[in-house]
Amino acid sequence: MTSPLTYLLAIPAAATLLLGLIAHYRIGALLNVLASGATLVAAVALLFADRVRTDIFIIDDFNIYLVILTAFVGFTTSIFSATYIGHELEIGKLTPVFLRFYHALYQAMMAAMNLALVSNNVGLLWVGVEVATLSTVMMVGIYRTPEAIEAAWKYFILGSVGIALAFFGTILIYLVAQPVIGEGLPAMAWDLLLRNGAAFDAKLLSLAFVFLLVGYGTKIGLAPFHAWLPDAHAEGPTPISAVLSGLLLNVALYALLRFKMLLAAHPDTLNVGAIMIALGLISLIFSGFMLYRRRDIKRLFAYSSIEHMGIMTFAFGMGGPLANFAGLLHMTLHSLIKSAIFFAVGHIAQVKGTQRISQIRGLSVTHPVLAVGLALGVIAIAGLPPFGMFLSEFMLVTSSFARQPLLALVLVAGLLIAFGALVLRMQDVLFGEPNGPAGGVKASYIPLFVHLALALMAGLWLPEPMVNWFRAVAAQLG
Amino acid sequence: MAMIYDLVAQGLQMILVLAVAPFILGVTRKVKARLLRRIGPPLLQPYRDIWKLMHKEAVMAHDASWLYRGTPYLLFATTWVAAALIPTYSTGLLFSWSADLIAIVALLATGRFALALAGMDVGTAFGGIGSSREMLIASLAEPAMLLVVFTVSLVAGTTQLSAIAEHMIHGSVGLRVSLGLVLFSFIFVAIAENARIPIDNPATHLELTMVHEAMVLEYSGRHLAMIEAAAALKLTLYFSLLVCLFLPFGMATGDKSPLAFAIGLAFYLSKIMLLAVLLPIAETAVAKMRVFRYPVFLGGAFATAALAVFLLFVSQGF
Amino acid sequence: MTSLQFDIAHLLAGGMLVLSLLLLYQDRILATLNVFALQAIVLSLAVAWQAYVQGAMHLMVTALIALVVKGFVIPAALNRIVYRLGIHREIEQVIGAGPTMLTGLGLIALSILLVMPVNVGVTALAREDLAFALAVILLGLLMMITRRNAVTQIVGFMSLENGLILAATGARGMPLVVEISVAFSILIAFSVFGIFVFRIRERFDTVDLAALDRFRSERSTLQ
Amino acid sequence: MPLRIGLACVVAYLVAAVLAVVIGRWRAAPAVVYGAIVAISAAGLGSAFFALVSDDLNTRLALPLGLPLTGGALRIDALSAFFLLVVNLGGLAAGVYGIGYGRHERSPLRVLPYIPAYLAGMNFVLMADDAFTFLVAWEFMSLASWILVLADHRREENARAAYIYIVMASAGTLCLLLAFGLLAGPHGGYAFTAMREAAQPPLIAGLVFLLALVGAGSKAGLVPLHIWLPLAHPAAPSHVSALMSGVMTKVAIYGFIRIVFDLVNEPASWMSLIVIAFGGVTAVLGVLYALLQQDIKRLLAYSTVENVGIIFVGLGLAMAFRAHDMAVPAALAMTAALLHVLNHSFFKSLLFFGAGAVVHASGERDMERLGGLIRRMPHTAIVFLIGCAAISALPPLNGFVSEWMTFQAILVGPQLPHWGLKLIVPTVGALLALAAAFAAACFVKLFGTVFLGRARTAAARNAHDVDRFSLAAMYALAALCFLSGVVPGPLIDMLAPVAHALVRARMPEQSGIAWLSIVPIAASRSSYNGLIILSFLICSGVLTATVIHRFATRATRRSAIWDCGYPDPSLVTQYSGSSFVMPIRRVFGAALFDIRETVEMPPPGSAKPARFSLKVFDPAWRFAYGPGTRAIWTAAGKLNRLQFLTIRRYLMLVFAALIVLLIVVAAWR
Repeated sequence: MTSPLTYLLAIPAAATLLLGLIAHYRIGALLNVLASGATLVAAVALLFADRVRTDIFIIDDFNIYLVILTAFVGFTTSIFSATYIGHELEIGKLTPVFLRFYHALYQAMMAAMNLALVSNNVGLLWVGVEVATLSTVMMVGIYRTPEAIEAAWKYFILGSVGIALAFFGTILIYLVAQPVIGEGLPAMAWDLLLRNGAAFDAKLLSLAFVFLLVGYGTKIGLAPFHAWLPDAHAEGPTPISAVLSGLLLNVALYALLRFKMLLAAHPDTLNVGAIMIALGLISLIFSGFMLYRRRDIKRLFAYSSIEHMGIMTFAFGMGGPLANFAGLLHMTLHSLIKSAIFFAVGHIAQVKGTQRISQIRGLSVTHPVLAVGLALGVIAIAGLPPFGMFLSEFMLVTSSFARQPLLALVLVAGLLIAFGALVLRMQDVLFGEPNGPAGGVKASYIPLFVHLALALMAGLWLPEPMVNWFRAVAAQLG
Repeated sequence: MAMIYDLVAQGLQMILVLAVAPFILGVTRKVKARLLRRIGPPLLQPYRDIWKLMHKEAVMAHDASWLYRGTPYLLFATTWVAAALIPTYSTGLLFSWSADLIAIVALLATGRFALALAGMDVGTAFGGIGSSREMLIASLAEPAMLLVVFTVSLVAGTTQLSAIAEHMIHGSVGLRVSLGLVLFSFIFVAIAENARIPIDNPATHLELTMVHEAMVLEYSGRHLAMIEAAAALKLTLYFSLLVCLFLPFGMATGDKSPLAFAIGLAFYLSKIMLLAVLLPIAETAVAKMRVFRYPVFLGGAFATAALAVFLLFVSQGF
Repeated sequence: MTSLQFDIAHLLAGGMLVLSLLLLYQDRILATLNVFALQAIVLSLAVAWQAYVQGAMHLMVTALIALVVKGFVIPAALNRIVYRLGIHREIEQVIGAGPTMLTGLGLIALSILLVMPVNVGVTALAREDLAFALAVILLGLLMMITRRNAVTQIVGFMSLENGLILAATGARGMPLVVEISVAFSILIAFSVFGIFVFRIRERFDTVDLAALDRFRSERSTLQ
Repeated sequence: MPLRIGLACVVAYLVAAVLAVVIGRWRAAPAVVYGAIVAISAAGLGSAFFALVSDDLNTRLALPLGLPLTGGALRIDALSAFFLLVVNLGGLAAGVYGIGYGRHERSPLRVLPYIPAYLAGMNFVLMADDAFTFLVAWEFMSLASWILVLADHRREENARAAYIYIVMASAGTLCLLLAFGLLAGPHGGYAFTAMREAAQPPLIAGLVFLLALVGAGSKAGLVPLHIWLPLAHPAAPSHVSALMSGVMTKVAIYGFIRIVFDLVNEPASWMSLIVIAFGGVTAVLGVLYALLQQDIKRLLAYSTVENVGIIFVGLGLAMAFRAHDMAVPAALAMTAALLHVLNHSFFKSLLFFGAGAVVHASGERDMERLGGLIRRMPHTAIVFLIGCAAISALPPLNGFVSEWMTFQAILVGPQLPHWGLKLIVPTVGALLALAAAFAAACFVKLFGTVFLGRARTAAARNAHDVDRFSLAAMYALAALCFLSGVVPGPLIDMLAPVAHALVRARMPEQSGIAWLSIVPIAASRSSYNGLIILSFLICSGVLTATVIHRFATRATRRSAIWDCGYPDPSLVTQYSGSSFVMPIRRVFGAALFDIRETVEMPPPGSAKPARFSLKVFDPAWRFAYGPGTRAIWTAAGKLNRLQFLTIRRYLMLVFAALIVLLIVVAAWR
């Protein structure tokens, strides 16, 4: 089998092993970039290859663009990571020994995420998500400060419970499918499940979904399952914060959506949409309020990730072509923008030597380029035009207000509350009398501005194939 | 030819108000003095005052600016133009349509604006006090005045003074309660605008509650003459306005012959003379108010005018 | 499936549930570890029985792992940790044993309520197993949140995971079960390792929030 | 054609913005960028004017950009052409002013790129023909101005202003978003053409109206949504303040008109009642706030609130007449509102330019520390005086014309068959009269304190007049104030197609009327002729002066101040701005603003100075925003505890959620 799919999985897996053996960090970083780049090439090649469908793997409209997105953000993050890690080594926050783990784990995580995305088997999907989670757990704790260990431990425990619950949900899915489809692998193949969904037992399917929702919801970071997320983002190395927010959350949401489609195919099941709407709104409002009292800049954006996952969950919960379209677009853009923000924040924290918001002021005076990057990122993430997130929020708010006015009002209130908090904090960081060191930056701006440029482009002009693609998936999502 | 005739008629009105204004002031002063058991100045004393002031050297503070010098002329010009646009002996004069009632009120506001600024020009405490209070009075009087305009225009269906006068003469207006209330309100406003007792005492500037006189405290010579003349014109203007709005009988309306004009003129002069006599009588009967009593006085005017509007609605049916 | 097969499976699964309740009831760490070891042994028996009944001999691997790793190795390791770290032998329960047990009974009722109406196409075996397994899972979770000690919480998690294995093996012909049970064992090893290496003693539940101030930059008073 | 030119202008503005970033550090950059702005806005102005006059309108241009599936669309109709005129005129003036004024900018990179971007945003709003393009441009405009407000970011108060501004702006945008959501319906007909065609049920129409009122009203500065405006407008550099106050509020009004008159197009009586009432209250409160200010630019910003109120009264009246099929008065009210839009942009830009000149010359924004500038800055003084007179609605200047027309519309009000409107119209008329009187007082205070009297500080004593470009911009605007006040007829005719598009009627043709008078409805009803009034004023004033100087005396002697015989050489005994407004403050403001005046008198024999302090509470803050922000802050504080729970408690949350969901499943069917 020489399909790009093989390379997609094999390259990061092989890189994991290889990087575990390489001690020199420069070579490691370079290899990391190369492997990520090769993965990206493989992912793009998927577009041109035939669609794959076996009981184990599947490539369809939905996951193909997520695969490309994941590979792309993984690639840019690896570039960012190279300069970032160099600085960390310089100041002695990390040692070369740990870097070996770091790069290996990075590739392991990419491999796991790719696995989760392309697997047709719900068990394998679960495996992928969990491996990705566990590899990030270790990276979160890599600084070995008490805070980092605390965060990693919290992540680990909550993650494990999530893993367990999601697994129970997966068992239930198998149980519900087995009498209809028969024993063995086919009963776990997602496309077969979807095709036979109408014949399943509604009650058990609903029960399964609850466990899957809580299990994967923990990974998505929906309130009240979110507790690991802010600390993990804040205490780990910034490239990991970027991929956590940019990719892992997406992968978990992707998993949940697959199951949502399954339930949507069945008329008698639980009203999944309503539950997702409720969780989405809770996450949105909750994180909106939480943003106000944040003192750590990375934790601030971690909460903003919760907020945006809430928005997406709301969008998919609403369903319908427009809201689904908005949700998918939001998913894509959140990946791009939030990782871009973390790129900026990472460098800012490095040049200022702190993550405390109160100690970073007047950035636009001391480091104008970083400040512009951060400002654009915040503008983009706050859903202001001309960036793409405005488009998704526009579609979401308008379409849901026409259907569910009250819910849309709550949504709007949540958006506004979160916006107020974000701007409040960011104005302090960007403007005012500067403090802290004003030294030079050794930063890789390219990933940052490439991401922002893409987000900008999405706001002004979405290419026709992309639109059709999103529409097709939106229709699938129901 | 007709054009020239019209121009002459319009010019005549301009000259008329200018000529008669100091005399009206003289009459009020004389009557007031008599009521106070003084002999009082001669009736023509205001003319002499203005004449004398015009020939005196103007003394200005070192800091006085061009605004200070220009204001008296602007004040005089606005007041004069406003006064000349109000029908006196005849309606429908050549330029009568170039400003309606609202515009005339606003024209006076322009003069007041300039004068208040001039009061602040030299930077004295007295000037500031005067301007400040003048603007307070204006802000109290203008809403009441607007409601007066509102009511009158509702009755007459227009804000054009000539048209209102014609409507009042020919139209079937009858005796309306609203109009009575509005008249009352208008008189209050007029008293306030002309700095008469009980709002202000025109005869003194050595009292702490003075308004108008405080503003013009620094003026002297020809500038003061202009201001005095403008004050006299303004009084005449309000008399004419009252006559035009509420007692327009006798005015030349359709007939534009010199005879009709003469009759109109006679009616006009006797009416404003009557008002010039009545004003001091009312003035001697009341005492000057404290500044912070003004809202009560002018608020009364406003309430009356508002009542008039609502009564008019009732009488016209909803 | 014969009635005997059913009865034995039922008995073993029921035994696990009883042991779960017993776990909730314990108030001393060492006793908890012992009960847990017992539960693991019962689990391995149940899995072995399923392997035998379904004729899926690969499940024996799972049974063996359960027996060795969870029945002996991990309890022994935890025992050592408790001694080495000098953790309080008394378990600090958040709520008393009585209310905990009542809650546990409520959870069992809920799981029965949830699973029993399901009958379309699902074999009775799977269904009974499922109800017990769900109950074990919920009880494990309950244990995690009613204990303040890291070790007992890990025990709760492992008990939860026992329930998962029970459910997975009960699902006839489910792929990947063995692999996943291995993965879970690694996960557990991780957590034990974590406690040991990072000395996460009371970290799990530091009630004294002031003590966290040193660690958490986020702790904020009013700005 | 105008559409293409308009689009080209937007692109050119954006290019200028990018250019500004590139060359920003260069010394001549301001001149280049402002020069570009002048050129572009002149082109935009020309094309808008041409479009309006030649009726070359209503072409539609589909853009390949914007919303997927439907794409973006642009269109210029009469309404947008008129507002494009206003915007580009403001841009032109600001550009000319900026060539001179912009040289003094300390950090040009914080200002230069954003002004063209800001203008691009405003232009684009006016051309948008679908909801998405409209909102993108709208928010882009907010964003650009937000950064401009932060130009002087080191001042704490500016940061606060910018914050409140951007949050309020976003709230407004979200309201508009909801409104468009309702108009578009669940199937997403986001194009304005689709919205226009869809007949909205009254409930939806009402809801859209309310949302538009809040959304556009918050941008325009309707009380009580005005709170950001007096903070944000003064914080920006003065020519930007001019754009914000003079132009951006107009774009907001455009948004309101577009939605209510064009897209919904079914005004009901209750809607007009609300608009009229809010307009009246806004006018009076706005100017009353303005009276209480000591900061020149803040005073001007509050006065913008007043004028927005006047415009909204006009719009409300137009809605009322529309709702009752009184087409001609509706056209009058609409034209009055639109004319005031234009006029206000003239004099408010002028005044902000003047204020900028004063601030630049003296470094002071506090008018209590200025004074006597008429002698130091004679040119600025003249134009500022004209602006003050115009905004105080004094004939023969332009502010009077539009207010006079609004009054004419109000006088028709009693013919409305709706009892609520019948009663509210005269009330609002009185409110407007009050506002006009206050405005006069306010600007007497402003001009008197800043330009007249004696200089209170050294800064004011050493001020100097500004550069030629700034003066040219100001003189040009002053000339426009005069021109549109004296011959408003052609302007009214120019507005006829706009009014016709919105209310299906127009005012009588003005161009044929003798002597260039204006007639709102019929000559017998009312008319006004600024030209004749002006010539009368000039004739009589000049005549009198000549006569006196010729036949009496022109002898003049300079001497010390007389001051009734008690001259006090001290500068501080001059009447200050706050003492000037004391009577009005006591009479009107005491209850409304809960004003607290305290005087601390030192005991006899003490050398300490006496202190007077004045506290003014804004009821909007006190009753709405204050509690609102406190509630959010408190809720955030309460929820913040969730950041510091132990892992066990977090697990408890997960568990609880799981149990709830399980119970839901158990209870399901």
